[in-house]
Amino acid sequence: MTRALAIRGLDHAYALRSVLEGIDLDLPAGRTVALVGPSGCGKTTLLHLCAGLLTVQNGTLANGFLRPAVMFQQPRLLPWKTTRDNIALGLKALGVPAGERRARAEAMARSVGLDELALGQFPNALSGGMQSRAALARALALGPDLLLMDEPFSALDIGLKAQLHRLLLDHQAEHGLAVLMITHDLMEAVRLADTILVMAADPGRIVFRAELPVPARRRSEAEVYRSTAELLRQPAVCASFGLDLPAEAGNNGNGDGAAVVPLFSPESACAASGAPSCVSSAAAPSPASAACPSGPACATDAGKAPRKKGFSC
Amino acid sequence: MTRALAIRGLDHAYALRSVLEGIDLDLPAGRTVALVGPSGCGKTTLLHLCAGLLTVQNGTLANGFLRPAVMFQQPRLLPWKTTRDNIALGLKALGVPAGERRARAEAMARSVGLDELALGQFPNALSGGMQSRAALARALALGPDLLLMDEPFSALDIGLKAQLHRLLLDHQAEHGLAVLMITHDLMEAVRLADTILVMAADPGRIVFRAELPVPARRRSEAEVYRSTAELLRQPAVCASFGLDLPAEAGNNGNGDGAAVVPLFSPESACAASGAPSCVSSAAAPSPASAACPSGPACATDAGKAPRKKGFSC
Amino acid sequence: LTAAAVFAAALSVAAAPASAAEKLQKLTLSGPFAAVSYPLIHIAESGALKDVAETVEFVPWKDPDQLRVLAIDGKGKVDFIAMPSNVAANLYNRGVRLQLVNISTWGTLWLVSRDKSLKTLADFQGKEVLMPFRADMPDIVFQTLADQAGLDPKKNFRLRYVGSPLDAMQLLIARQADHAVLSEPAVSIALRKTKSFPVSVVAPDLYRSADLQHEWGRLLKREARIPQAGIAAMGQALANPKLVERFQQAYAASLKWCESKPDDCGAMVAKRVDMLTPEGVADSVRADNTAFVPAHEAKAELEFFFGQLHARQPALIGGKLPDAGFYYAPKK
Amino acid sequence: MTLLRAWLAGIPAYLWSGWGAVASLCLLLAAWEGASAVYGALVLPDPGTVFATLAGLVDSGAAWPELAVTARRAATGLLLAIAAGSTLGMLAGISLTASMMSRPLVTVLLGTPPIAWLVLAMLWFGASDGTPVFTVFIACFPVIFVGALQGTRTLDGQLKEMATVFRLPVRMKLFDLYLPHVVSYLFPAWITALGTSWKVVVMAELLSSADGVGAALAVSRSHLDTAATLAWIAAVVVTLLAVEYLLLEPVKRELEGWRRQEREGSAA
Amino acid sequence: MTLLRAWLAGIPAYLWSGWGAVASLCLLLAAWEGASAVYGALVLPDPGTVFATLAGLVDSGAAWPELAVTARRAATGLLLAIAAGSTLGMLAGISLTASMMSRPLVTVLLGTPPIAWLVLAMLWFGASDGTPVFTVFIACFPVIFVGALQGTRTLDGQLKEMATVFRLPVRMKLFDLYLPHVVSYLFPAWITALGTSWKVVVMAELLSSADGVGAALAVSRSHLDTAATLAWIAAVVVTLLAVEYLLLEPVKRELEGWRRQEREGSAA
Ligand SMILES: Nc1ncnc2c1ncn2[C@@H]1O[C@H](COP(=O)(O)OP(=O)(O)OP(=O)(O)O)[C@@H](O)[C@H]1O
Ligand SMILES: Nc1ncnc2c1ncn2[C@@H]1O[C@H](COP(=O)(O)OP(=O)(O)OP(=O)(O)O)[C@@H](O)[C@H]1O
Ligand SMILES: [Mg+2]
Ligand SMILES: [Mg+2]
Repeated sequence: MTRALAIRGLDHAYALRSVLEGIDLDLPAGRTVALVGPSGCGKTTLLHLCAGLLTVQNGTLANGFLRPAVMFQQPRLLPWKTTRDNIALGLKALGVPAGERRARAEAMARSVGLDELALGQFPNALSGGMQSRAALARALALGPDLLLMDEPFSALDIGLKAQLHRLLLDHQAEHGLAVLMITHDLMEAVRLADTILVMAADPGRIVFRAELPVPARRRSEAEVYRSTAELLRQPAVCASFGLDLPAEAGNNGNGDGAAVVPLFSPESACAASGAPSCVSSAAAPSPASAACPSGPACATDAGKAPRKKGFSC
Repeated sequence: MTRALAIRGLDHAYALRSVLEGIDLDLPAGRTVALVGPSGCGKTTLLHLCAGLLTVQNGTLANGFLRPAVMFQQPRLLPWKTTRDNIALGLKALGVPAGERRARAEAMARSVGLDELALGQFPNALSGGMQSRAALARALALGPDLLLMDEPFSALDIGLKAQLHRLLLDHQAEHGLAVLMITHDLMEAVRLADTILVMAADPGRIVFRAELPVPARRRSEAEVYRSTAELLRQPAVCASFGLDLPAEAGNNGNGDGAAVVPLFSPESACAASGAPSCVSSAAAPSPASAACPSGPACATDAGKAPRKKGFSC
Repeated sequence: LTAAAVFAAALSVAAAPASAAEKLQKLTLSGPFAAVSYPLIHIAESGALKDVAETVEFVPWKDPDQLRVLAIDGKGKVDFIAMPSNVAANLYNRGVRLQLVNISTWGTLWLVSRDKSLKTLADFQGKEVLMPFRADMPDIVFQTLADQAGLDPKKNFRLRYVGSPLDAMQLLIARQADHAVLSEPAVSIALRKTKSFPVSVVAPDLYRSADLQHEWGRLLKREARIPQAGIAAMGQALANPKLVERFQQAYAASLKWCESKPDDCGAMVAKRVDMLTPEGVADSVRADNTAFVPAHEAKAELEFFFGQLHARQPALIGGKLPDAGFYYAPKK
Repeated sequence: MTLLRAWLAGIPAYLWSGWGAVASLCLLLAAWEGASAVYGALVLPDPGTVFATLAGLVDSGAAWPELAVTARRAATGLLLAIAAGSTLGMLAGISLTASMMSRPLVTVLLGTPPIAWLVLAMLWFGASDGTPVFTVFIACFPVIFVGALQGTRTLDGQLKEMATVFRLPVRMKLFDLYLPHVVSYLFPAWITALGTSWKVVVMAELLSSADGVGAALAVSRSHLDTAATLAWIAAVVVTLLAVEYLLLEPVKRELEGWRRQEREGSAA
Repeated sequence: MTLLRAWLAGIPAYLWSGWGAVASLCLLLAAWEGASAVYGALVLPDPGTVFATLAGLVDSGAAWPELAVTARRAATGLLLAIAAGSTLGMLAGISLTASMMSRPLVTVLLGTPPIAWLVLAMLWFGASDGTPVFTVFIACFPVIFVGALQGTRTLDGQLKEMATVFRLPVRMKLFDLYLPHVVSYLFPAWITALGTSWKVVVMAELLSSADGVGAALAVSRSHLDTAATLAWIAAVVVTLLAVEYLLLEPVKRELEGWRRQEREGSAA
């Protein structure tokens, strides 16, 4: 089996309630897929299916990776183990000897910003962000080839977030690990992912699929802002998040619940960037700007032409 | 006692480790204070002190509010109660009769986007975002005069975030409630707060205090971006988050661990906006732009002059 | 049962004049489920003391704890209580106000065995013998006799203590043991049980091998009887010599009745006491060694008996020989 | 009402799941049969004989009154112990001082052989129901107390803080916060106490009562009637199984319903 | 080693907290003294006499051998029950089928009066230690089993999922995942079982043995020597208290250390 995750026509229902319908997803080694979508649309369910925690009811899921690691939405640390032992848990399960596992756990803890003191504490004495960093360290310490992460950075401040983004990208460059991550921060998705899947709710399905051809480590900030803005101008995306559609993008058509729209292919990205939305919004807040609160979508520099660097359009 | 929260010279230590030192804070009725700072700097500890969950060790804390409500960093729902009963918990404690409490809980649940189905489920069948919305609804349902919130919107998607921001502002306009909120999203802080307190770690202390004179409901998106950018150009703030200081702002001096700097007074805001940082960063990613990943700070439209609307500078 | 009824009626008529003076509200008799109690049950059943009390009641006691509760001073719950003589002495020495009025049971201890050929204590040398209750009277008697026969009870026998005669019986029947020291009516019930279908198919017959009373007489060179159990007066009976005299008469009569009509006695007792079977009681009445002897007449034998017990286990009689106040003597 | 309805709706699934229990009871009977074949009917009569004897006791009407008396005593003692043990245990769990003070007393209660109490009980209650009821109470109370104490101590501190912040009154703290958590500790204690209560009441009757199953047991034992002895014991055990599976288990399912959903959600 | 060091370091605080326990034991003694004044020495001798008798027994050397024998039996039965009950209970908690199958057997064990076993035990073990050990085992096993079962069932599903994902081997699942959680359910069960074991072993010896505290108790009881009876019972209870406070409680503190930090963090 090749090192890849392939999902075809996956459905899932809790009791009688259908939560996921017709999910298709491909994650080859070394790539990053970001899953975004409204709260309660089934992202975590999909991740748990990938992790093998839920039985596949319908459709196929082929996971060819050998060493997956999961970072859950909640830290899920063992309350009776110190942070150090929690981070080393996966290593212990692999049979790594105590000394080495301790050293590796501590190195990983340092790289997520946990100090010696925190390592000796029990999880309930850690702050929220420290707990989620411990959970991240526990997953990374395994040296996985597939990393499933559920909102890994949502409890972290901007400084740590940036640091951990770098850490993740370095890790990925070094070990070629595949990442499936859930996030609510579109810009984070654009910054880290090779493919962004936007889901809509009731039932959970993928309504938009964006490919980012430039490798994540070579994306500039400006391109990240612009791509995010572009993403937010997609009717399917705005509909999925219940945002008002930016006025000038309304004619893109095919409302909500639409079929998957391939985007961020060079052409469509260029086409979209031709419709500046920011100047107007800055002058007098338009519905679009009010509705896109994480905002950079509307803040892209309208005056600049799309450059050939980073994004290939 | 007047309806206000006043903190003077507050210290806190867990065992022998000092976590908070010399915190001063004032929160009058109807105002919003946002607390931002690096993970583990003591924000939650401060909030718990305000909520009366920790005993004050040193300094004074006077809380004149009558009906405080708290939304914790973790949802803390009772796992054996349905979402409906969880939301109604505070009302039940107030002695509201069953019928009314049910109706009020359901109304509040609807306004945070929880449907009938979710209301009948136990918390462990809710998604992460649904749980934190239930916790928010539980706090708001009380009709509090002081609302203490610990990263209330971090598990929510952009659409819901915008919707709940509106809800909070409406609520505040209607009931005049005071809000103390912790967030990692600087733009959210700038959007919702009247005062932003930036904390630094080891020990937790307030290193920067920004006042936003324009009422939150009248702030335009553009102003929010600009103010956020300005905030991120403050050396104290960048130091606190461990970000590299934007090159051109380095001369503002007084490094990290500095005394409280009054800012966002009309003058300083204007002064700061005179140093454009974005053009350079867009052209060739500067250290600053790479280090300020939630980015709009660097994305403010450099070409535009500060306008007199919204922000009073 | 007609005979019993007639006899009872005759008794009560004969005794009628005595009761004219003062009649008690209630007279309470108490005793264990053993031969000493049969006459008490008969008294209660037949109304033999109707002339002295409105109601006569028999209350059984099953274990030392119940006995202690019954014996508490000042409560006056029981008037006549049947018990082993050493227990009476023990209670007396511990300050309970009671007096021994008579001895009626003169030994009901047997060595029961699966082996017909064993006849004396000495024959049981080297054998495992079940002994219900450690350090209780049967144990001490056994040890005394063994000593007297020149045997060391610890070395020459393998004594296996069990919790109760019932356990001993059960082990005998289940062929887990071959010999046991038992007392009536346990002996009779066990024999009955093993002779009757289906049990006898499994276990061979048991035999009354050695009569410990007989051994007592033989080895200690005295009469072949042990002053084992009798009646003590308590509470309101203590201050009422007339009542005691009347009771002594009735008890003697009832004892005689039981001895003369074992089957009727068995039926009567079994009716009151579920745990005993009519045949078992009848057998035990036939086998046991009863004689009504007022306490003051048995004093010498009792003191010898107590002396033997005291020598080995002072606690059995409360640490010392009871003084003369222990023995009831009718005032002439 | 809703509880009742939910209870009724749950019956089919419940009965189905009962087959496992029935199967293992059958295994037990088979083992018994085997043992009786080895040791002979005198030591251990086979189940057939025993249940025939039991049926005879039931038919003759001898069984019901005794069972009723014993059940009344066991139930009274057990309910008293549950009420007192759960309440005091939870109170002790909330207050550290109370817990320090009460623990050794509970140990004393737990470790003192019943004969130490029996005399006092007989003095206080005489031949009435009091003695066995008291004995049951003394035997069951500490079991439940310890469970309630531990359950209260282990409630998640985060939820306690939440309750403080939302100013739950004492009543709500007890019923909405502590009890649903403590119940999961109380259930094993209740199951233990239920079994103990029957066992203890039978032993107490055996020693001190004129009626009840224990007294009947004493009689059949003294007759060396092993079949009847075992029939009475079987009656006790069957009643106990009935009480547990018809009463305690459905209550447990109802009260722990929220855990079930958790289970179904995760297929791990 | 670290465990031992932590244990030693905890002693002063531990002893200090023991004053509450001592105080309540003193209250108990006072109550006993009062009751003895009311009922008289035959029913209830006063504590002074009883402890003097106990001191006499200890001085004369009569107490130690009996206590040692009884302790050996109680400890053997208890350890067997703890080992078997904890293991089987946890296994049953992991597998739903095993739990369905085992529960009724446990109920049968719990509810069967000891006299039903006594005959079998005497057959199997004769007059050896086996009978009391078996009786203790039968009495304690279900208590621990039920606790372990419930503890295993209540482990947070989220942590179970985590363990699955991190592919914890069975050994680690047992010791790192289940046991630390189950321990909080096992502790009340262990405390109950510890008390029960002493009580039961004494009762079993009372009924069937030639030595041990129970046998000594039987002797003093048949001699109506209440002071000696209570002295033996006091010896048992004091030993039990010592075992609980010197052994079980420190272990508990050590194993539940992580809960303490939680407590200190919240002043609510
Ligand atoms: N164990 C469960 N039993 C029943 N329904 C469940 C269960 N878990 C989740 N659900 C339902 O499935 C839906 C999707 O849940 P999921 O956790 O996958 O959402 P999500 O996309 O991760 O949302 P969020 O961003 O808020 O975490 C929700 O409506 C939730 O109520
Ligand atoms: N109960 C506790 N016992 C000991 N130390 C604690 C306890 N709770 C928190 N701390 C420590 O106090 C510091 C501040 O924690 P706090 O939870 O207040 O951080 P925070 O600012 O809320 O961080 P985050 O943004 O990650 O939630 C942390 O270093 C943490 O380790
Ligand atoms: Mg989720
Ligand atoms: Mg926090």
